[in-house]
Amino acid sequence: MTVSEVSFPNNRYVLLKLTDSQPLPDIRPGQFVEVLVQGSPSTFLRRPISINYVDREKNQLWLLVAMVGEGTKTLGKLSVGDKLNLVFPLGNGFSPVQQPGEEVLLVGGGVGVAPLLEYGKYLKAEGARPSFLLGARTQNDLLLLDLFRSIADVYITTEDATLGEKGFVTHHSILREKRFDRIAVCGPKPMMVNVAKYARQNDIPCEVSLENMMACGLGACLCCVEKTVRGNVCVCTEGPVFNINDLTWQI
Amino acid sequence: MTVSEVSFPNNRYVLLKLTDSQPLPDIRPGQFVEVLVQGSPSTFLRRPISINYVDREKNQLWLLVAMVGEGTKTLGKLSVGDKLNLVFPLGNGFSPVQQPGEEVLLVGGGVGVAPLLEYGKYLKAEGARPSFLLGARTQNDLLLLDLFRSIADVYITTEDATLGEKGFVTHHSILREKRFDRIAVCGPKPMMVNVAKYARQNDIPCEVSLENMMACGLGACLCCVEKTVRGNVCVCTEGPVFNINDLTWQI
Amino acid sequence: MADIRVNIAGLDMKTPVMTASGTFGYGLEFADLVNLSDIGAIIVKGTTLLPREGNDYPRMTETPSGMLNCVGLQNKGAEYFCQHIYPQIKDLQTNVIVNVSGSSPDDYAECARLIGELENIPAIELNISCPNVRQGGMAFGVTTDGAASVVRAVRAAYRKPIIVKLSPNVTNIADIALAVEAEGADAVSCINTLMGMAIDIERRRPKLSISTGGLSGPAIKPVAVRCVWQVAKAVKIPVVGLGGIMTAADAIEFLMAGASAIEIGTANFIDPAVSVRVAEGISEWLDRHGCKSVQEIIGQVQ
Amino acid sequence: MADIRVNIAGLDMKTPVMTASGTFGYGLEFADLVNLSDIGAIIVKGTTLLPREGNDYPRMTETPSGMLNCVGLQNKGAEYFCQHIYPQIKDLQTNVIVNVSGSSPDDYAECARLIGELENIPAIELNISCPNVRQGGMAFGVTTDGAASVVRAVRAAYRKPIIVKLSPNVTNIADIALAVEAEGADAVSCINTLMGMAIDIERRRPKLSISTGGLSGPAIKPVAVRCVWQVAKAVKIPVVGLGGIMTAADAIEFLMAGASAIEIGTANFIDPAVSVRVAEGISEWLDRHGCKSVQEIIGQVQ
Ligand SMILES: Cc1cc2nc3c(=O)[nH]c(=O)nc-3n(C[C@H](O)[C@H](O)[C@H](O)COP(=O)(O)OP(=O)(O)OC[C@H]3O[C@@H](n4cnc5c(N)ncnc54)[C@H](O)[C@@H]3O)c2cc1C
Ligand SMILES: Cc1cc2nc3c(=O)[nH]c(=O)nc-3n(C[C@H](O)[C@H](O)[C@H](O)COP(=O)(O)OP(=O)(O)OC[C@H]3O[C@@H](n4cnc5c(N)ncnc54)[C@H](O)[C@@H]3O)c2cc1C
Ligand SMILES: Cc1cc2nc3c(=O)[nH]c(=O)nc-3n(C[C@H](O)[C@H](O)[C@H](O)COP(=O)(O)O)c2cc1C
Ligand SMILES: Cc1cc2nc3c(=O)[nH]c(=O)nc-3n(C[C@H](O)[C@H](O)[C@H](O)COP(=O)(O)O)c2cc1C
Ligand code: FES
Ligand code: FES
Repeated sequence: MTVSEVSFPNNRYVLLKLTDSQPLPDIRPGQFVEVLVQGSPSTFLRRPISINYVDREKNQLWLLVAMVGEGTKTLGKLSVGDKLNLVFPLGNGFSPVQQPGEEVLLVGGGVGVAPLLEYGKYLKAEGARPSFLLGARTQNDLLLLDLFRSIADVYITTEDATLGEKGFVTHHSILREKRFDRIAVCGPKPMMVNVAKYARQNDIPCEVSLENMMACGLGACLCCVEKTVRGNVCVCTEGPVFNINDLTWQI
Repeated sequence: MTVSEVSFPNNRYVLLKLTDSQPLPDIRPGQFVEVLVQGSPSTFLRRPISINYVDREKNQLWLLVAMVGEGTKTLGKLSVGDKLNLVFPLGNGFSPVQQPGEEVLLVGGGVGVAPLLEYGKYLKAEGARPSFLLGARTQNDLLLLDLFRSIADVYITTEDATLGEKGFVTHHSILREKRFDRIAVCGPKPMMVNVAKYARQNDIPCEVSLENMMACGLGACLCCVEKTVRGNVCVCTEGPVFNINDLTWQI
Repeated sequence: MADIRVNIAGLDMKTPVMTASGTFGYGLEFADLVNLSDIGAIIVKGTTLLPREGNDYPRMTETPSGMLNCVGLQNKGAEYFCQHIYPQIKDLQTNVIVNVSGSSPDDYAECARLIGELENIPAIELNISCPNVRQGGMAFGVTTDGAASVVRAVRAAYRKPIIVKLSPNVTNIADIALAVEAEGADAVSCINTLMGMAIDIERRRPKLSISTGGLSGPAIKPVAVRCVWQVAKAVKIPVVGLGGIMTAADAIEFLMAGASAIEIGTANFIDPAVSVRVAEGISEWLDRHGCKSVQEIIGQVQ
Repeated sequence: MADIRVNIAGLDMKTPVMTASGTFGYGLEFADLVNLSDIGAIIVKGTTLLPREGNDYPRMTETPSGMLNCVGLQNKGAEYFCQHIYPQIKDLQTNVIVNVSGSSPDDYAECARLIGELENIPAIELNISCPNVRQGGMAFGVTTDGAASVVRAVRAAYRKPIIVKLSPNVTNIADIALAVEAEGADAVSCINTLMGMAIDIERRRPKLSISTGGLSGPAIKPVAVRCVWQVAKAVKIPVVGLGGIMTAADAIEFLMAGASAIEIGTANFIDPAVSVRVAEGISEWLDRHGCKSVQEIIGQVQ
């Protein structure tokens, strides 16, 4: 695909908008791409990145990338017009709408907010009622807020209280005030575990999107496995989204 | 150092002009640099490149690079302002002037012309009388001709007769018409061997500049050795310039 | 167009390029990304007699020009393979070879026997780098006796061609090759992964769940080419070369070193269509160099 | 600032970073590019009793994240070293260690004896990866007997600390380490290069003059870390780790795997000042992680 826009939501993140001469294939929210990083001597394998947003009108696919290591930093050096070699769409996404009007809380932390944007858009379009609960260390780390707000209500926590309520997502008052029909989470593992705990205690169906290390992304290498009630399964093909009841997490 | 100009004498060569905040050190003609190629996953070791020209006024060092493999192609992608990590000056250069007014023929083929430009400039400045004999497959492969001409007479051969005399450098009529006091050659090995033959037959002192594969460029690894009458010696420290009488070539 | 067909141990292959075990699933995973019938042979996942859960996560880490893995032979066992997977792959228009692993010679033999009943599996590859449970977990493939014991047991239970996959973690790989040739192996493939390790210095623990793992990818190519060259000079049976192949030029190195065919492993993760691209590249190279057949370059470097 | 001094086999070193034999000349070649007295120890070129011309050119080729070399121990012999080189390096403000090579145990011993007379050479490193001329060129270091025979002979002729450098081209490196420990080695260093090969497919011949060579650089780091970890668990003497170290993070991996010091080889070609940069990096890392001394992390990964 071709890079058509590059922007930096803050100095640790890059948002890449990609387009192609071919129309984009069907993409389910929560699916991901495996991107080949070129020009980074220390990056050998592809890097898995969630599909952040699909703009059908512009035939654009968005990737929101946290520049954490050599591979992702090299992605941050791309310019408009550069080509990017992707294998996609990969994995199973989040669940489709279960019942019209259902209230779904999408909880995101850090770069984990990436796949939730597309999921929120999808849920709304399909007649569900999504809300976002986004957590970050500080206001500046909350990305693409305008876009999230254009889709649904956004609840926010920051650890330093620069925006929204102070603390972690699980401390947000909305969790006490409102009962959701379903929850979907993506973010750092401790956050996902805590949200899963809340969901289990309150008997709310909950899906988490895992970021296990991947080599192939295709279900071939068996490197990305997660222990489930059915044994070790590949996160890249049977996930990255799992119902918490399938996992063996101590929650 | 910092790239201050990038130009392409033809589509297979790049001329890099580098500058630095520090004044350039003393450099003898025929010396070389070891350049670190960044952003080329298949290039691990530094690449040895001759010093093409030293512009003291602008504090510029020129490298004329044939883009033959990944490393040199990556150098061809540099832009003005990019930084380049060099170790230099390395090696022993060509001999200094032996006697005032001596006639020195500098024979170059392909990218082998690179170090001769600086050597010609030096010889002229020191009171010798250099001439250039440059060979190429075709006119388009003759690089920096104007610069060579600004220093001394330039004799040319091309294999397809598009410029100068037809054939290889050793076929040029000047070799029959004029007797030189010394010869210096840099180019493909077969060319250097043929010129060495001519020099030996005509009893003319002759130096050749070798391009053995190098790992360190510092005399530490002993990888770049050439067989000489004194045994195996490092081309990077005892060369790259050798008197043909020191070599064990079959000439 | 140069003829790139080869025959390994009686197996006709359209191209000398196979996909390596553990890196191409059952082929089906790649069906949308590459035309499977253009591959010389697909060697499917390491299969054991009984189901295995494999090692804990994390199972892989990237290294300079390579990767380490410690998957640990996760698979659903030979019976599941015969009943549920074989039906899905038996009609693929290419050679499907099963990579057989085990923890005792009998294990290997029984697994091979089950696979031997499947009509459309024309050969097996024996992975002798598995730990020998009866000898403190040392791999069968690191001693001539261990390697021979596995091949002997399997040879008695399996009549079709056996390719024995050699471990590079040995002092003398040619000796192991001679030992398995003597037991009736029809071909050898080399190399399996090199044993390596990586440490997460922030967490102060190994990056892999079981500390060590197998190193693969371009990093190991020089070791693999050397092994193929040594083994090809030692044995009379064909040698299949692998280890770090990413391009047609890499594959040609192995062919010249003495390999009659090659396998591609880790590179499938980077380019799922690499096996077809490499076969095309070999063919183009042969054309460009005036070679009529790939046979002309096999073993050219002595 | 964290204390990064270490003591290996009685040798005090300012930093745990040494330069590896064959990659740093006699140190003098780097004098303009790095402050030699900031290096823990300089291990000079492989030195043999008699002068050696080494192998023919070409002696090196680049490989993915590494290089192959077949220098073949070119050096002017022990006597020349003692008379002409020693005087130039004896006053360097660091430990200068001589890497001793040979083709028979007596050779090694006599070479070590000559070096032993030099006051300012506090230790030797024995390169046992050299071919044993009496056993068809197989390296001493690939059998416990071969390795032991060299160390035994040298131990009888040399009283100062002996570091034995192990070859990774073996089935069980810990066994070799135990064998040399039993003969009185004061420390082991690992690893020497992995045996590899590369082919120039256009010329259809090996890229190196003697076909095979030694693989070094980041490509081999996972193998080296694994070897250090295995050896450190097996022996009681200190282990010096090397193989592919380019950065302080790489060095820390080796320290955590059980190395008490490290050596840097190929990376000197890429950054001549790498040994000092790595030492600084180790020190900074320790500070950042609240460690008072490098000892706190040595062998932390069991
Ligand atoms: C399904 C999935 C979706 C993801 N979506 C996003 C996203 O939308 N945006 C985003 O910024 N990041 C995402 N990630 C994480 C992203 O893949 C890693 O941050 C990236 O691979 C790091 O590469 P690097 O070269 O920059 O860093 P490295 O230096 O390689 O490593 C930095 C960190 O990233 C982790 N990492 C390295 N390689 C992998 C790998 N192959 N798979 C998973 N993790 C790895 C390591 O644990 C390490 O701690 C996703 C991961 C997965 C598995
Ligand atoms: C003293 C010296 C001076 C040189 N001066 C110039 C110059 O002024 N301009 C110029 O264009 N080239 C010069 N060269 C040659 C240049 O170093 C090689 O073309 C370059 O290293 C190729 O690198 P690559 O990555 O592009 O190609 P690769 O793909 O690595 O190799 C392409 C070809 O270059 C040769 N080569 C590769 N690595 C080395 C190495 N480390 N040392 C020598 N040759 C190598 C190989 O034989 C191969 O055939 C010089 C070489 C030496 C030794
Ligand atoms: C993730 C992974 C899993 C593997 N599983 C097996 C296996 O089950 N059986 C086997 O014989 N080899 C297995 N291998 C080894 C490969 O088949 C191959 O020998 C090795 O990776 C070297 O080739 P490469 O460098 O092309 O990958 C595996 C390799 C990888 C990377
Ligand atoms: C060009 C070269 C020459 C070498 N010469 C010797 C030697 O003479 N003696 C020795 O014990 N090791 C020698 N080695 C091996 C290195 O000391 C070191 O063990 C190996 O390169 C692995 O470390 P590295 O990856 O940091 O280079 C040599 C390595 C290279 C690259
Ligand atoms: S990443 Fe290979 S199976 Fe999931
Ligand atoms: S390149 Fe290392 S000695 Fe010349």
